[in-house]
This record gives sequence, C-alpha cells and structure tokens, in this order.
Amino acid sequence: MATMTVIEAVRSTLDEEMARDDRIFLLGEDVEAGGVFRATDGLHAKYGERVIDSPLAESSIIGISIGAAHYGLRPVAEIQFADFIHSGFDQLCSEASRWSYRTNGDSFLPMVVRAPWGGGVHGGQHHSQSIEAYYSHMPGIKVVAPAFPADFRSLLKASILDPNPVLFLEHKRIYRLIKQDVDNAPAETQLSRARITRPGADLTIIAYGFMLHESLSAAETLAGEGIDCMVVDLLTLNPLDTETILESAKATGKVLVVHEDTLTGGLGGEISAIIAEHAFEYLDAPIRRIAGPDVPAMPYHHAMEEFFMPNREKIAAAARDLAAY
Amino acid sequence: MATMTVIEAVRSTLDEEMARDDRIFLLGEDVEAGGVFRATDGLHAKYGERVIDSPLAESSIIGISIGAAHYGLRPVAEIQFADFIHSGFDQLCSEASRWSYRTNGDSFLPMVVRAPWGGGVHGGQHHSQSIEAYYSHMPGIKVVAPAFPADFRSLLKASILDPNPVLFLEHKRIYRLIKQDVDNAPAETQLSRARITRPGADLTIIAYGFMLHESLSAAETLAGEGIDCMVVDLLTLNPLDTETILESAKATGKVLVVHEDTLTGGLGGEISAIIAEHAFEYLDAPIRRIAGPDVPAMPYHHAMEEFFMPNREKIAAAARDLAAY
Amino acid sequence: MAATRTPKTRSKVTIDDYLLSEHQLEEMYYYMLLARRLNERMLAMNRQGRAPFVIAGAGQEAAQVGAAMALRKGEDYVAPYYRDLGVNLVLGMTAREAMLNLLGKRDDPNGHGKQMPAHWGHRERKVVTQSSVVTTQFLHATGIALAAKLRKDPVVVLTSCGEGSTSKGDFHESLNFAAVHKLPVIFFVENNGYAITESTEKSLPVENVADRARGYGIQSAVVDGMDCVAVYQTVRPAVDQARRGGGPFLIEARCYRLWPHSSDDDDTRYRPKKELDEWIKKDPLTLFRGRVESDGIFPKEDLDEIEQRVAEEVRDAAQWAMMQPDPEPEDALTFVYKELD
Amino acid sequence: MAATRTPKTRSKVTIDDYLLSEHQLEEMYYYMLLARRLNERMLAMNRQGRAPFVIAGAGQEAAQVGAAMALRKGEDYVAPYYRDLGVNLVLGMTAREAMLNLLGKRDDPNGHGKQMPAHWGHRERKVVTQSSVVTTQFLHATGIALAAKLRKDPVVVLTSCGEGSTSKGDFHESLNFAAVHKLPVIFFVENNGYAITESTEKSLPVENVADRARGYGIQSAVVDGMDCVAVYQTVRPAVDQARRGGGPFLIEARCYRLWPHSSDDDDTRYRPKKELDEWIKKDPLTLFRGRVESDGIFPKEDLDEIEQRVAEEVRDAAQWAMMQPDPEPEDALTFVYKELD
Ligand SMILES: Cc1ncc(C[n+]2csc(CCOP(=O)(O)OP(=O)(O)O)c2C)c(N)n1
Ligand SMILES: Cc1ncc(C[n+]2csc(CCOP(=O)(O)OP(=O)(O)O)c2C)c(N)n1
Ligand SMILES: [Mg+2]
Ligand SMILES: [Mg+2]
Repeated sequence: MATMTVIEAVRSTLDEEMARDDRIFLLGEDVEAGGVFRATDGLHAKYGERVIDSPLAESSIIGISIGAAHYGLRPVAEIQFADFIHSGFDQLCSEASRWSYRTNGDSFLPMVVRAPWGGGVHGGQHHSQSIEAYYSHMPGIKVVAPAFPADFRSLLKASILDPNPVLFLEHKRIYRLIKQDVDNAPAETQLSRARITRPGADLTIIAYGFMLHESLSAAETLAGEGIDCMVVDLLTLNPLDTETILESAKATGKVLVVHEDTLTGGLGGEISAIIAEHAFEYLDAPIRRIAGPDVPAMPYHHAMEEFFMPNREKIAAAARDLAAY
Repeated sequence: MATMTVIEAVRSTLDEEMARDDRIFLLGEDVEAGGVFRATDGLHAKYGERVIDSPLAESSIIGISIGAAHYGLRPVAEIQFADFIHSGFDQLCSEASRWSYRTNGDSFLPMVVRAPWGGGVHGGQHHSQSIEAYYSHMPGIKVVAPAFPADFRSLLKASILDPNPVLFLEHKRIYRLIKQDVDNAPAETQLSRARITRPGADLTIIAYGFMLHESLSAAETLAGEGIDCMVVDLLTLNPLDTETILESAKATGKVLVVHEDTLTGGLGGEISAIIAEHAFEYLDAPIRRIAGPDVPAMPYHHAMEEFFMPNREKIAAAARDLAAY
Repeated sequence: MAATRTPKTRSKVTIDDYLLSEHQLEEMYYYMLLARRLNERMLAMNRQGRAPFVIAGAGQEAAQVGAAMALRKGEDYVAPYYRDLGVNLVLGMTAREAMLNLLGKRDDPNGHGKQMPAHWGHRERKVVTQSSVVTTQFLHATGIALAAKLRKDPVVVLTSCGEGSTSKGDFHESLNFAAVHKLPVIFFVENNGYAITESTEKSLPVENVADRARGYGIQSAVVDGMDCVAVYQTVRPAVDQARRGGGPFLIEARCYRLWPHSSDDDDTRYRPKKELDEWIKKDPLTLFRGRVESDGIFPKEDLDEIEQRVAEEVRDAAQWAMMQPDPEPEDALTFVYKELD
Repeated sequence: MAATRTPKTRSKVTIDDYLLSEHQLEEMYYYMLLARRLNERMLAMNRQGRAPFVIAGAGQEAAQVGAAMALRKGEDYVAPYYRDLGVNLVLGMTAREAMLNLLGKRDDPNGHGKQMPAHWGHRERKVVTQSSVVTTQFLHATGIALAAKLRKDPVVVLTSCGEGSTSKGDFHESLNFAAVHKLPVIFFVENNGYAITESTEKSLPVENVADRARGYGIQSAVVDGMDCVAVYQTVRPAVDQARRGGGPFLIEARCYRLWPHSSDDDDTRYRPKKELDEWIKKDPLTLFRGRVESDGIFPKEDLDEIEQRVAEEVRDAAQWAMMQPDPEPEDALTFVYKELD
C-alpha cells in the first residue's frame, strides 16, 4: 500500500504526468531546486529543460504560461505562495479567464497554476492567505482545493488534463500533516464535484482544504455528544457543485459553512446564498458561517494567528448552537 | 438651484476639494487634458502641477499614490476604466489595505482611487466590468458606489477626508444620464451608511449604482400593479451597512438583491448570506438575486450586452414572483 | 545601441535598390491602401450610427504592413494590438472579415461579436487573441516563443504595442524573460507620438523607445515607420536572426497617429494643428506612391488600378457585412469553458 | 554607463584617505557588528525553538550600514527590504526593538506582532512599513519622492531590494516614473548572488543590475558591497545630487548572502561549498576590522571594546525581549481602519 503525504501526492503526480505527456513543463521560482516546499524535488534532474526557474515575476509566470498553453504545451506554473499571485491577477482575470469565451472556444488554455495557500503556519500576513474567493468570482477559471492526498492526485491529474486554466490550491498546513493510503482511498476524478465525506442527519457542515479536516474532527467530537453531522468536502470551488450543496442542505435543514478566509465576501457567502435561494423551504435554522475575521490578513504572532484561524473547537461550538436551534 | 449630472458632480467636487486643501493632487492617465470622461476638465489649468499625467501603468498609479499618501498628501488617483485596475490589485491588496493594520494605525493612507465602472455602454469585455466584489472582500479598503449626483458630491468629499484608502466607483452609464438638483436632494455624508431610498411594505430590493435606478423604475411599475417595493441604495459596499440591510429585510420579509456584476461570488451573495444568518426568522420567501450571468465579461454586441445586463423589466419580473410567493 | 535606419538619398534608383520583388512592392501598397480605406469607411459608418466604436491605424500602415510582410504567414505567430489592421490584412484577414469585426457580427472570426472591434485573434493565421488591456500580449508572445524553443520549432513571434504601453510592468517582465532565455520574439513598438492625449515624453525618459532595450542587453533599432520598405528591411533581418537562435529584438517604428485616438476622442483639445499638418505631409501612403512612381517602378495606371480594386473591395465588404447575421442574445452564454471533444 | 568603484590600492594610508571621521568609522563598525551579532543570536533562538522564523542580512552589513549612513536621519525616507537590519540600526532601531520584532512582541514598533520578523517600519524614523511582497516598496519610495518634490521639501528617499526582485514589473514602473519626473530617489540593490535558490544569471540578462538603469537614462553605479567605506562614498554623492534636484540614481552593491535564504532554507542543495568559502574570506566585518587595524585607525583594544559592548547589548536585548508582553489574541482585530481622532 502507498501511504503518502499531500506534498508527496503532488510531487508524484507531477512526475507521472510529465512522464506521460512531454508537452507538460513546469515554470516557477526555484522549481529547479525543488521549490521551497519540495513539490518539484528531483524533477529537474529527471526532465531537464522541462522544469524552468522563472525570474521573480508572477505576472510573467502566468502570462508566459498563457502563451505556452495557447501554443499547445501544458504548462504547470507554480506560484511560490498564493499570497504572491496578486500581481498576476490581471493576466488571470483579463486574459486567461476569457481566452475560450472571446474566441468561441477556437483558442483555449490547458494550463494549471499551483499555489500553496492558507494559514496556521506562522506565515504572517503574506504567507497565510486564502485567495479562493477572488478566483471563484472569475468565470472561465476553475479553482480546485482538495483536502486528502488521494484527491490531490486525482484532481491534479484532472486539472492538467482540463483544457481550461485551473488554479490548483494546496493548503500548506496539510502538506505534511495529512497522510493517506492513496491506493485504497476514495479519489474524485472529476472537477466540479463535491463529496459527502461524512453522512449525517442533524446538520450539514460544508468546508474545504484544511478546514475540512477540522470539520471532520469537530463532527467526531459531536458524534460523541449525539449530534450527527454531515460533512461536505467541496473539492472544486469554481464552478461549484450546486447540486451536492443543495442536496446536503436539504438533507438536514441546518447548514454551517466553514472557511479560513475572511468572512465578508468569502466563498461562504455564495454557498449560503445558493441555499437561501434554492433550498429555503428545507431550512430549519439560519445558515451559519464560521470564517476568519474581517481583517486584512492573518497576523504573525501565534496568539493572534490562533485567534484568527477557525478550528475544530470553534466549529463544534457553532454546530452545537445550530443543532440546538 | 444647481442641477447637475454625475460627471459634473464629480468634477465640481474635485475642484472644490482641491481649492480647500492644497495637499490634494490628481494622478492618472490623461487627467491633464481632462480625462477620457472629462471628470478633470479644467483642473490642470487651475491647479497646475497638482494634476499629473501618469505613464500608462496602473500598478504605479496606485503604488505611487500609496507613497504620497504616506508622506501626508491626499492623492486622488484615476484609473481610466475600472477594468484596468487589475494590474494594481497587488498594490491595493498586499499594501494599501494593510497599511494601518500592520502599523497599528501609526501609518495610514488618506487616498482615493476613482474608477469608472459598469456596462451598458458598448464597452465590451474590458470597458464594462464590475469590480466591487473583489475589493469588498478586502478589509482595510473602503468601496463606495453612489447612484445620484448629490451622493457623488457628498461621498466623494467624505472619501477624500477619510484616512483610509477608498475605491470610489463611478458608473459610466449614469455619468450623463442622471441629473439632480444637488442643493435640494438628500446627500449621505457618512461612509458605510445605506439609504432606504423608497419605503415599501411588500418586498425589499437592494441595489447600487446604475441598478439602483433600474430598481427604482421597476418599483414604479410595480406600484401601479399594487406591489409596494422598498428600495435600498447601499451607497458604500465595503464596509457594508449591515444594520440597514437587516432592518429593510425584516421590514418586508422578502428580499431581492440586484447587481450588474456576475452572479457567483458577487456582492449579492454576501448580502443574501447576512440576511439568511441574521434575519432568518423574518423571511417569508427565498432570497432572490438578479445579476449578470456567470460569463467572464460583458460581450460587445448590443444583443448580447442587453442579454447580460439586468434591467427594470428583469427586476420587475423577479419582484412579481417574489411578491406572489 | 539603437541603430537608426533612414532611407538613403538616391540618385537613379532601380527596383534592385528596394531589395523587394515587384510583386512584394505591389502587395505593400495594396495592403496599406486597403487598411486606410477600410478605416475611412469604418469611421464613416460610425458617423452614420452604424458602428458604435472605431479605433484605427491611420498613419501606421507602413509600419504594420512592412513588419507583417517580414514574417512567414501561417507559421510565425503574431500578438498584435488594436491598431494593427494592416498586420492582420497581410496575414490573411479579408476586407469582409474586417467589417464583420467592426460590426461585432456573429461570424467575425476575431471576436464573434463578443469582443470590441479591433481586438484581433485568429488561431489558424497564428494571430493571438487580444484583450483591451495593453501590453499583456508581450508576455503571451514570450510564452509562445518559449514553447516554440522547447519544441525546437523554427517559429518566430512578433508582438506589437504603442509607445505608451511600454511603461507597463509586463513590458519589463517580457523583455527580461525573453533576454534571459534568448527567445525568438520581436518586440515591435509603433511609436505614434501619443498615448491618447499624452505625448511621448510624459512616459518615456529616454530619447527612443528602442533605448529601453539597453537594460536587457537586447538588440534594438529605430526605423522610419512611415517608410514601409525601410520597416521591412529592418524587421526581416531581425526575424531571420531570431529564427536562427539569435534571440529577441526590439524595434521602434517612428510613425504618427494621423487621426484622433478613437471615434470617441477629440484630439483638437490636446494636439497642435501645426504638428498634425507637418506629419500629414509624411503620410505613408502618399510617400510610398510618390516614391515608386518617381522611381518608375510602377506606372501611374497600375497604382490607380490598385486604388480602384481597393475601393471596390471596401464598398463590397461594408455592404455585405451589414447584411450578415448578428449574434443571438443567448450567445452571451457560450464557451465560458472549453469542453473536451 | 555603470561606473565601478573599487578600493584603491594604498601605500601608507591615514584617516584622511577614508574621507570619514573617526567617529563615523567607529559607528560603521559598531552597526555592522551589531547587525551580525543580532542575526547570530536570532538564529540561535530559532534553533532553540524560541523564534519561528529568521531572515538575516549576514554578508550585507557593509552595504546596508554604508548606505544608511549617507542619509539624513529622521529627514530622509527609507523603504527597505527584509534583510536591512543594518539600515534600521543606523536609523535608530535599538537591539531590544530588533528582538521584539523577532519575537512578534506587542511592543515591536515595526509590526506589533502582526508582521513577520524583518518586516520593518517606523513612522518617526521615516522607515516605510513593508510587506513580504518584493519590490512594491520601489513604488512607495517613488510616491514619497514625488510628494516631497511637490512640497519642495529637501527630502531624499532610499529604497532597497535584492537583485532578484529587480525582475518585477514594479521595478520598471518605479524607475520609469522617477526618471520622467526626475525624483529624489535612490534605488539601492543589494546583489547577494542569489534569489533563494536562483543564482543571478537566471533572472539578469545583463552583466550588472546597475545596467538596468540604462533603459531609463538613470545614472548608476556598481560598488563593492563588502566594503562599507566604498558604499558610503558611492551613495553619499548620489544622495546629495538627488537632494539638489539631480534626479534618481540606481546603485548596485555587490555583496553575498553568507547564510541560507532563511531559517527554513537548506542552501547546501543548491550552493557550491567552494563558492561560499571564497566569499567568507571577504566577510565585510573581518575586511573592515583588518583594514582599520592595519591602517592604524583604531588600536586593537578599541575594536575589542566595541565587540564586547555589542555582545553585551545583544545578550541584554534577547533576555529583555523574551520577557516582554505578547500581543493579546483580540489584538488581531485592531486598526483594520484608521479612525480620525
Ligand atoms: C492597462 C490599460 N490601461 C489603460 C487603457 C486605456 N487606453 C487604451 S489605449 C491607451 C493609450 C495607449 O497608447 P499607446 O500605447 O501609445 O498606443 P496608441 O493608442 O498610441 O497606438 C490607453 C491609456 C488600456 N487599454 N489598458
Ligand atoms: C512577489 C513575491 N514573490 C515571491 C516571493 C518569495 N520570495 C521571498 S524572498 C525571494 C527571493 C528574493 O531574492 P532577492 O530579490 O535577490 O533578495 P534576497 O533574498 O536575495 O536578499 C522570494 C522569491 C516574495 N516574497 N514576493
Ligand atoms: Mg502611441
Ligand atoms: Mg539576492
């Protein structure tokens, strides 16, 4: 059996895909030496010029990937930290997201932009960000944020095969924290499909990334208290799997949406709105959201960082209230 | 009485403020000649070096404004079209929004970034965008989007006086379309205050910018049909006036949120979520949203542009359903 | 250093001095003229309320046609900018397609009615789809050149923009990457003196746009952009050299925006009439025609014949295009994502 | 052209050859030493699990101290980057404050526990608050210089970054604007040979970072960044000239990153041991001490005395800082918006 961490899942998948398709190449800062998280370790030695160190310039990493994908190659770009993708926002929003739309599919961009995201790693304001809400409000871009190694493998493969630009988000906190026997674990192979990871009758918790794990352990705790939580792993954040979201909401009538990103304007608002519009009659309680507070970014000191981060306790507390409603 | 258009309201306010405070200066593309919408007409002649043509580089327009504001001046930057602000996303998100936060208020940025936004002007994909959702998910930034000339005057003044970075959105479609006697019209002088523009008992329509006007005329039509709509003008999009939003939702129990921006991840989701969480027990119907479709950007051809744009008819139709619910 | 190329003063000139075949010279005139006449007709249609928006290349035809003719049609890539009608005509765009594009018709191969006029793109012709956002295409061109190099394909990429657009960060990131990796990309800057209302010195701290190449160790040249032959003679060797692995090249074509920025612009509020009049004398079309005529390359009749052919094509294109189908409203919803077939 | 400045070979040297007072020379040594010893202690605290993250300036102290000493403290602005502990010490930061910053303590005047260590900022000292995002500060510095010029204040701004960071678009937009408006800003690049794992040639297509200035017509210089005196002698005239309205200047200090990128980095996987050993011989501290000693500027005892003073300061600072209050969890919610008083 192959038990591996998230980072091993990413590295091994990149290796396998590059071996399968020689149009795939990697572009990013420090990727030749393996990258700061070692996601590309050994790939330069194995694939040579198909692993390219870029100058320190994110707009160019994305804009050059656009050109290469248009030419017919399969760039897999790495943004060293999701926090540094912002100077590439224009290339993603004004260009990549519209490539197929404005050419009626005549041109398209089979490219992936990998970005380590999320907090709880003493990364401070610029090494902890959640960026998914910005790109989930960008039709034409797909956004993927798995939580388990097996899904990292299957969805990174699917992202590379997808003819559209995919932002593939890898939560830093779980890179080495979460292990899984990837051969015998469920693996979603399609984008835009959420998974009901844990069935439950009393209330529904919807989450993704690191928060999915915190939600699962909160559900564990609550099970001991006789509260039966359903937990949904969104997996793909754009386009959303509205069907599964509504199905899970209707099943329990009580919904708690969890994310680490700041509350206002976060993805939780959209999920809540979808439910409030299309599952209204099934609701037995207000739709609750647990999220980071509305501050510009995660502070550095662990005391403030802990205060910022949602976690199993905060999730369990909110779920208790909801169950009691 | 002084009846003026939106563009006149902006121009006259810039003029008055520059006369009042010599720390205010304008920076942007073509502003010396008056700008492409003539919002700065005559100001270079009057204020000389305080009206500065920038090179064609949006990141620099914002980054330089940050430096000047830090120094103690009051930059009012112009982004020629909101669509072109994206290359300045990094300077706004990573820097401007965090300046006060990371220095505990020791440093702060009294700066305004003006940006003409919105569609319905044959502007196509890159001259029609709504950008408010991105910046309303950026704590530390304030976002203002008035609908009437008097509010443009009072809120532009307030934005210039505010010690925080303010994104001041001016809807292109109403620049010359909407006139008002600004001396005898209600004018909101505080940021983060929404206004109940039209009282109503049957349902609540929440909108801003050009869509506020479409919502008002839809309400007119519906009044003739015996449907009494309350219409709320958000005015400031970040931080939101949650109190007024909840009050207006509770008052009628039926809410329709309207914006021109694309649906998924748009500001409407947040507003709906706030109501679904904090006014749940007052709701008599699902919270509806009318918005642009989930496509990358507004198409050019008028047939497709009309199809994309929400308007009074679409709003009225949705309101009828809601009233009948 | 930027080497300036100016037309040498000539005594008795023969066609050999042009280093171009008679056919090529005829093509040059034809394409420049077609671009100009199309733009004129488009502006007329705008004034008639038939086209909401026109942005033209009047004054830049020599630069555009001369540069495009230096490429291998259908093999080399072009990432153009909105004024480059001339480039697109050389690469195969028909007058009818140009008019479909103006009117945002369903069958416009560039934007299918989804894009504004003059936002080019045609996959088969190797014209990269463009947005309104300036200079982003420099990175796309660099990425295509990187891909071609990785695949060892003998492809050259030419990308263009105006002088004002060289102030964007993407300009720097493109030239830097292309220089580090010695990529086969030609950065072609059409310096027409203005960025909407801003004259060049408001954004350019050096004498020539070409001087910007110095910071990257990239070869550069300044050429008289009103002289189609000179432009061709400058771009062609740069393209050949890039194809041989010689790396990127920055070429500045000195031309002039003879018209307002666009159909929405009133240039009289910022542009001195005298300056405009001076440049009108250097109109690339009159310059070219006068030269080939006086040099006796073509008899007057041949040139008149071209004029008539072009006039007819433009008339036909406009009338034909106006009768073509508009997009359906619901087409606004199509192709958000590419589906795998 | 970039003028290179190397220490002239000297026969019998007196203090006059330094063009610096004894006090200034003593300060130089003191600040360089303090920066190094603080960084060493910080790394030790990191290894002890007392500090989650350390990013240091070892090898760049001469560049930082020499540059900062060329400024008017409290009048001129500095927009530094994360390695610039030396710059901040010269401008008034105490050893204790440096340790508060390392530990993210409540009273750290730079980031109040909200920012990572080495993210500087101090309004009174005219040190501009910085993020982790490289090169954005170049535009802030340019904006401050524009503001100072508009107000006719005799202020100069110095902003710094590493050589790798000069590939960012903001670098281009800053130098371009500063050159067009002839602003009093010094762009100071500390070329330490690496951008994390990437050696300079992976992002720099020209020989010197200073050569990038050519594209903007900006004056530039390359200086031996291991030689504090040479750096001062290069930066000082550039600052004075900028103050007189002479416009921007780009200075490249050639130094070396003697340590791994940060406490998280293992440089052995990409950096040749031999190369490192070569550079260790040029350690700016040993170089400076050896020179002033052999030139007889200071007796050995004085220098030893400084060593002891610094060691004591560092010991005290570390112990004191560890006892200082941490931020309250709820402090995470403060100052999102500035309130008008
Ligand atoms: C990023 C961006 N900012 C602003 C604009 C608005 N705009 C359109 S054309 C133009 C001037 C471009 O000048 P130049 O590069 O010299 O090209 P020209 O129009 O003169 O051919 C501007 C500012 C834009 N299209 N993109
Ligand atoms: C925009 C951005 N991208 C990536 C990073 C991650 N990062 C931090 S330091 C660094 C290398 C910087 O190299 P250089 O500019 O030479 O400075 P040095 O660290 O060598 O002093 C990188 C890539 C960042 N901080 N900002
Ligand atoms: Mg121009
Ligand atoms: Mg470096």
